[in-house]
Amino acid sequence: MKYIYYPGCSLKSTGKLYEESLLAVFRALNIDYVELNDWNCCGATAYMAIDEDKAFVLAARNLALAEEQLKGEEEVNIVAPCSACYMVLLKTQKYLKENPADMRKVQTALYESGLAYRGKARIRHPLDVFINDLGEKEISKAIKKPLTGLRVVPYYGCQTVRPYSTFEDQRNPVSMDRLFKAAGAEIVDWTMKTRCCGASLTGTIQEVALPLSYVILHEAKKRRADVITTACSLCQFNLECYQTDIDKKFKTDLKIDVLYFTQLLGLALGIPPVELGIQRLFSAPDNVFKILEGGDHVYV
Amino acid sequence: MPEKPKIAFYWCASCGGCEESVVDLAEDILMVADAVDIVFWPVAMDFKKTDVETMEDGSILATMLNGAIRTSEQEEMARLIRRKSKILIAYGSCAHMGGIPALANEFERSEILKYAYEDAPSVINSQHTYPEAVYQDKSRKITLPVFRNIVRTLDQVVDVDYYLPGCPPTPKLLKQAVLTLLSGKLPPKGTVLAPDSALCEECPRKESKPADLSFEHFTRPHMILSDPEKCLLAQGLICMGPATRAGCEALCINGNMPCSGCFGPTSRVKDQGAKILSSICSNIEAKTEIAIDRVLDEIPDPVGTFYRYGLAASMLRKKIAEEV
Amino acid sequence: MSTFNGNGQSIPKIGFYICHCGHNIASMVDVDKVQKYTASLPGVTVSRDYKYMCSDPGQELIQKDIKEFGLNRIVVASCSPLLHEHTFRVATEKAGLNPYFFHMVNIRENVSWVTGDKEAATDKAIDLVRAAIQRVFFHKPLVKKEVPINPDVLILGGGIAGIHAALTIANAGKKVYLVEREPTIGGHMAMFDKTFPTLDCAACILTPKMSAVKNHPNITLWSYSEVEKIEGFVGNYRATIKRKPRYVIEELCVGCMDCIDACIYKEAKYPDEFNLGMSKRKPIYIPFPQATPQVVLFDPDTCIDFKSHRCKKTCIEACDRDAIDLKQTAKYEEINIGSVILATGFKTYDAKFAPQYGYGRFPNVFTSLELERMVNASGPTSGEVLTKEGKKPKSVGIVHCVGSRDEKSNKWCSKVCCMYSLKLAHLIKEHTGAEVYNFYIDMRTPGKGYEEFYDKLMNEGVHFIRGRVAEVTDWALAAEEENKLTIRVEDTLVGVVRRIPVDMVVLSVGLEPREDASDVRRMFNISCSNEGFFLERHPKLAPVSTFTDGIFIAGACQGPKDIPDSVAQAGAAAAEVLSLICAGTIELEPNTASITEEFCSGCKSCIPLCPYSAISFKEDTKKAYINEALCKGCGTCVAACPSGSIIQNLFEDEQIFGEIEGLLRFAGIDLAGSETKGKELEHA
Amino acid sequence: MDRSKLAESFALDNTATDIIEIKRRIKYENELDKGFRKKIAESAHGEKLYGCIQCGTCSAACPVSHYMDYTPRKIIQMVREGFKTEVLNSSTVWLCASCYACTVECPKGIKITDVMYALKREAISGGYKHKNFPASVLASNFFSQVLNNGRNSEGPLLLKIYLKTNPFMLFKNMMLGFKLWRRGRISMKTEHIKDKKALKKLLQSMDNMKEAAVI
Amino acid sequence: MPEENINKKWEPKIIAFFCNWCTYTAADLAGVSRLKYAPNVKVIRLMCSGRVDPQFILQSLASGADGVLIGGCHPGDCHYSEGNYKMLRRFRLLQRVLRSMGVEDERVRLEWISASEGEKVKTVINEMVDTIRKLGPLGLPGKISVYDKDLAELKNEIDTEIEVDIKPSGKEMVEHA
Repeated sequence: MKYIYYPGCSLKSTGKLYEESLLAVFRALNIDYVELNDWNCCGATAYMAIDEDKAFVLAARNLALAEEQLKGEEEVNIVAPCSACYMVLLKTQKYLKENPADMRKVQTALYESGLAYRGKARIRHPLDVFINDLGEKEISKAIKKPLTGLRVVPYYGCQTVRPYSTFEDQRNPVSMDRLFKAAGAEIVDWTMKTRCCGASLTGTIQEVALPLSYVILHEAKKRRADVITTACSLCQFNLECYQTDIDKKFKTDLKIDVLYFTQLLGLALGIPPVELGIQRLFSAPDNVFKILEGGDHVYV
Repeated sequence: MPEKPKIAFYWCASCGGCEESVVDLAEDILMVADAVDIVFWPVAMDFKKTDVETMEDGSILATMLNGAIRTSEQEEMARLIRRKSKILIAYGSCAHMGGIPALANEFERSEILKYAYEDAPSVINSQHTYPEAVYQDKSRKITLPVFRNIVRTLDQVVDVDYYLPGCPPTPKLLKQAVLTLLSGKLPPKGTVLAPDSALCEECPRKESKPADLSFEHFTRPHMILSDPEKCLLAQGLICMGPATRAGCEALCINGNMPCSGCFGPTSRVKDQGAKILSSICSNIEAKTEIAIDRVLDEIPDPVGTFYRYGLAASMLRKKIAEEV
Repeated sequence: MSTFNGNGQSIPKIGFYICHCGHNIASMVDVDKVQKYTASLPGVTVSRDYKYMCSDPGQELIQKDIKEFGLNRIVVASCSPLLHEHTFRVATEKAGLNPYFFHMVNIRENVSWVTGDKEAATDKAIDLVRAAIQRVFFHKPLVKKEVPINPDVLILGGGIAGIHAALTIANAGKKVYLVEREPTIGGHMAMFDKTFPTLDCAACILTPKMSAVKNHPNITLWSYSEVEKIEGFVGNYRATIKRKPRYVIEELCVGCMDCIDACIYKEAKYPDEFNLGMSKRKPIYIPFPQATPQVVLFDPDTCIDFKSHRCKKTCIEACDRDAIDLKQTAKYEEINIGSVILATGFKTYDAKFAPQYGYGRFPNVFTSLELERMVNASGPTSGEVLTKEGKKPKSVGIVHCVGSRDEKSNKWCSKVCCMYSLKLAHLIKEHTGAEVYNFYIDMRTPGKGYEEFYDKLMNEGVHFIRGRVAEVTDWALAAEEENKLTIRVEDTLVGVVRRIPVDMVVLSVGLEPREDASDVRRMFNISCSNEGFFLERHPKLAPVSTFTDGIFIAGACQGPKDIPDSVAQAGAAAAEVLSLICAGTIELEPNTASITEEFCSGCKSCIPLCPYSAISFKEDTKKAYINEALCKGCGTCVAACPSGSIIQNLFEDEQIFGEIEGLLRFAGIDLAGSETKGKELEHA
Repeated sequence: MDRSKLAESFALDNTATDIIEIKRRIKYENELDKGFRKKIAESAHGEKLYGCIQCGTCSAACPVSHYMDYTPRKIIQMVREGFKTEVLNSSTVWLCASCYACTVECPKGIKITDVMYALKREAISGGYKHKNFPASVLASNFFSQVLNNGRNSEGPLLLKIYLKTNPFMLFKNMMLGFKLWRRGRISMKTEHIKDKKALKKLLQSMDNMKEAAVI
Repeated sequence: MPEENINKKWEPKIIAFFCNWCTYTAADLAGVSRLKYAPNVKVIRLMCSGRVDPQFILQSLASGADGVLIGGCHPGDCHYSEGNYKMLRRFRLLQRVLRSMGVEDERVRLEWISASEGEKVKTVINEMVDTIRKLGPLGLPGKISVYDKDLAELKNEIDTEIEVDIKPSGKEMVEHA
């Protein structure tokens, strides 16, 4: 089966390391993928606040493009790694399915610009693909450097599972737990799995957003976690890049590694750190390297 | 010497088999010929329409008219004969229920003409020539009868007194009918002159039908070597016997073929096809839609199977099409 | 066009009556127009409208007209026939006309209540009335069918409802079979310590009733048993009961428990079901001290002998009555009964499905049922309220509405949780002196003495915070929250979000239908409401009856209920059963099918269709035959008879065809030979 | 962790009580907008918000409700009752981070996040501006960028927003930006899709349909 | 005449056959709950969906209904244990027959609606009325009468109705002896 890879805007900029690591992992696990031709922004959360119809048609354009690109295939699976993209595409699909009148509008508009949307595409999160299509058994077979002894706290963030996710419990997701258990890590259970990190508020109202990230980092630290793994570029960005600001504000010294789950998985699969964009982190994930003996300290 | 009662035979859209069945009376035909005057029988004797027209209205005791009604000419003749006859008998399946010709009601007139004049494998018609309804040649005007868009039973065109069912009716039933007519003791108008129970009643294989029959599969006569003793339904063949009037003495069954329903339904049933469908389907084993459909796929042409003779007389009569 | 061939009957003289039903019909249907229209239809002799047709004057109107005008068909357009068909049939019969010449048109539930436009509603009513008029032409007089009622009763479920119903009926001198799935009767009530609002001890009021059941000469108690099969119809059911093996001969065991002491397991090792796994039992056990019957049982899954056959069987040695039989197998009992009461109870919501409350994740989150056991003196902690660490909690949060009033779990209010939460709050405070917080959405305390109980609790200093808890977490933001469970809730009355750290959380779980409610429902051929509780025949007027005659429901299997309500319903169900028994016979709808032998060809198509084996093939005549006593009148064989030789009373082909025709247009009916010309109606 | 640090960020905003304001706290019916709830319910997919039982789960589930002037629960009630001005001027809608916690937890299935979106749209189109919250500016700029280019370019976007709203923030985040740039995680280049024409057409058709619907 | 009606204000006419125990009760529930739905569906109560004779469906269509709705208990829930399965099987084959006869699938619909699903009665009816409205009238009597027009024309041309003296029902014929 071939997956359509829908990067979304952030995987091309702040989340570049997410893209690099995800694709590296795909290759290592022999997952066949192809990038969506001429994709456009999914609309993220900001659209819904301006013009909903346009937001839906823009999201639907991507779905239509995917169906076009895999014409003739039985299934069209779109992998949307950015959790906002994932949620917006799911929301669009669900909404259009439930509102035939709007569906017709969107279909007409797409048709006029030479596209057809049939509602066939399935929107998938990489976690969904790893756990449900590949399975833990396959993953653990491919592990070259087991994460033995590494205390991982999986952090899913909001929109990976809320509110439309089809593959996870919305209150207590477990796919990442299962994934890293398969990779040999020690999973730290906590109740912050889906608590908001502050999201886009960090860019606008920092005094509200920073405490949110802080609580998450603090709880992870309290639970003696070595690394937080995330599945969302905004989460990773907030938790990692604002750590200095948080330390300053709350007078702490958190120093906790925040990796994309694909980066950590990549390391376990034996992929060289450079290919996983580890060098793009603000500080080297020392805890992780310490435990994965023999790991190089690649840091720019 | 009193005049012998007058009898007539006529045919419309039919194959001729019904005419043949009259001759099948064998020596009994002499008895009939003795008792009556046959005043009109185009197949056997030379009569003209004008001969009938000159007759006095109601002067014929009974006319046995076979064949369905498709053209304006047939309508005209049916009316003419109706006027001249005291009793009009729809003779045979076609007059009774439309018969085989009525299967054309599954198609539009235009489709039929196109097939006959253009698409049939034996036809070459590059000029797309069709029969012309009216031909004007200097002074002469020749017209063809109008080919209607629907095939009708006789009683959909004129009032019918009795029905003699069958494709064709059996000599025994014909003889009984003639004797009844001559006796003057007439049954109520509209009676079908055959027993009013289903064929199973007189089927020689009745005993062999199990009481708990349910269908897992259907098959067709050419696909199996059927057991000549056993109920055909029990062998998965679609036999219309349970929904078809008795009276033929199970001719087809005796020939190891399932009943195809030519005697039509009993008096209590309005739509023969619907009833046999109801009966057979109710006893299908499957419970899920998919499984049911799989079994039903084994009946490739349900209309042709359940309405082989009865389409024109059925509740829907004709395929619904945009063009009317 | 249909022909009315008379069948030797008189020419129809139809009386038509349309009911206003106060404003229920008249406000949406132009009653006058329908009445006038109907008067113009051929065959209609009288057409009238009246405020309430079902009232005595309404019925008398019909009776007077029957006598005065010699009416021989009656059509009433009013509510659903499921409601008043019987009433009008009786009225018709009283006037000397066969009741089956009556037909009812539903213009309330099917028209006025569901249509928003008066003109459309009136048109629809006219169509339905016309159909009925055309239908009654073909009605025939029928003979009522009566069957005797077997006075024996089967009661399913030995909770408080089943126990109460059993005792009531048995005290009236009727035979009762009480079947309970668990090894003991008592149900949920046996698990409680105190009952609200009186705080009297549950065991003290329940145990005497349990032993009364055991000792009653009219009650056969089969515990640890299930109904395997039931067939038949009202007054004449036949049930097969499976008695699961206890591996102990019930008649011999006296409940001395010597065998339990003698078991080679010196320590109890396996989770005890009755205490919800909070204590341990041995492979041979008795559920609780007052269990009824007092008979031990084996758990074959944990007993060594069942697993390896290598046990020393000290239990058998210990029993001086030779009551242990490890080779026992299930026993089947067949009984004939006339009626059934289902009192199968409820189950509590599984709090694991609300992961935000941490049940199963945090050891100190308990369900209310667990707490009921905990505060019970004979429970796992001997009545002490303790955290998993064995300490008395200093603060306890009680979270209401877990698995209730929530679209994602159960939409309904479970009715009893507010009150039992108050009770638990009181008991916790009494046992521990802890600060107790109740988190509620709305306090629902309607009931005798309930509001007073709430008042009492408030005065006891229990905290009441109006707000639904969003989550129970273990992460701390403040020092007092460290190592505690923090409840995050909006105090909606203040409008502020609060974080409240507690030592123990109690989840007030809601009431749900049992997992197998839908199997039971199928077996007994009754319906369930959307949420899965058994559906009563009428929510107000027939709350313990079902759509299947002779099957009654009582207690929480019909919907969440507290003890007084369950007992009241059990009494009501018992009264219904006794009324059925005392009547001796019951009248059945004469809607059975019959085969006209003359027409039947003996094709046997109908025989396998009958679910009640009512159709048989008569070898002498070679025709099929319907045993009317067995026929329940579904009409499947009628629809399937390929030669049209089966008719169903009240639903004859002609009647249905008449109704179809009438709905679409008045086709006209050949009245005794004289043809009425068909006319297209243009009311539209 | 010592508590004082947290208290700083999590305490209720007490500053307002410093100045005792004398304020009218009564609402007259003629001050309410009776059509408001219908408008919002339609715009937010479904009329489930009428079914709110005011249980407060949304507020308690919300990670930022303690900063809001009205908790989400209050907002729902105020929408239902037509407190249009208060709702559209409140900080609540702008503080919503779209984490959907409320939507998932709501026992009545109210899509509270969608209600917040509907209110944002309503506030923007009605010209209600909350000067403390540049979220509306972010949304508008983001939107116009995507409409034109089909993609979002984080660098230029942030630059624009900070300039428009709070140049001080720009200065503050300079260091962060520089760090990101050094690691190739941000660029000042504007991203766009290849087929901008088709995109324009697509959006045009959508507009046309909307106009048609209005006519 | 039918065409005139169509032009004027055509409203779908739908006949429904509801089983007494589930769907009819559900329709009552819809009433009690005051759910408003389209008035185009008129219900005929039968004891069981197994009683629905395919003839009823054909007759309804032939007499002028634009659609037929059959409501029964959910599979496994039939009050008479399996009547609904029997209907389901007939329905599957009848639909094939109807398809060959030019009747769209959507015109005849089988739905399982349990006693508690009042809401479903409303949705199903509204949906069906909508679908049929889109399909337009079936108008079978009208279509047949169009065919019969040419019959009438011919009749006027060539003959006038004659009275034939037929004396049925066993009475002796006097004319010949």
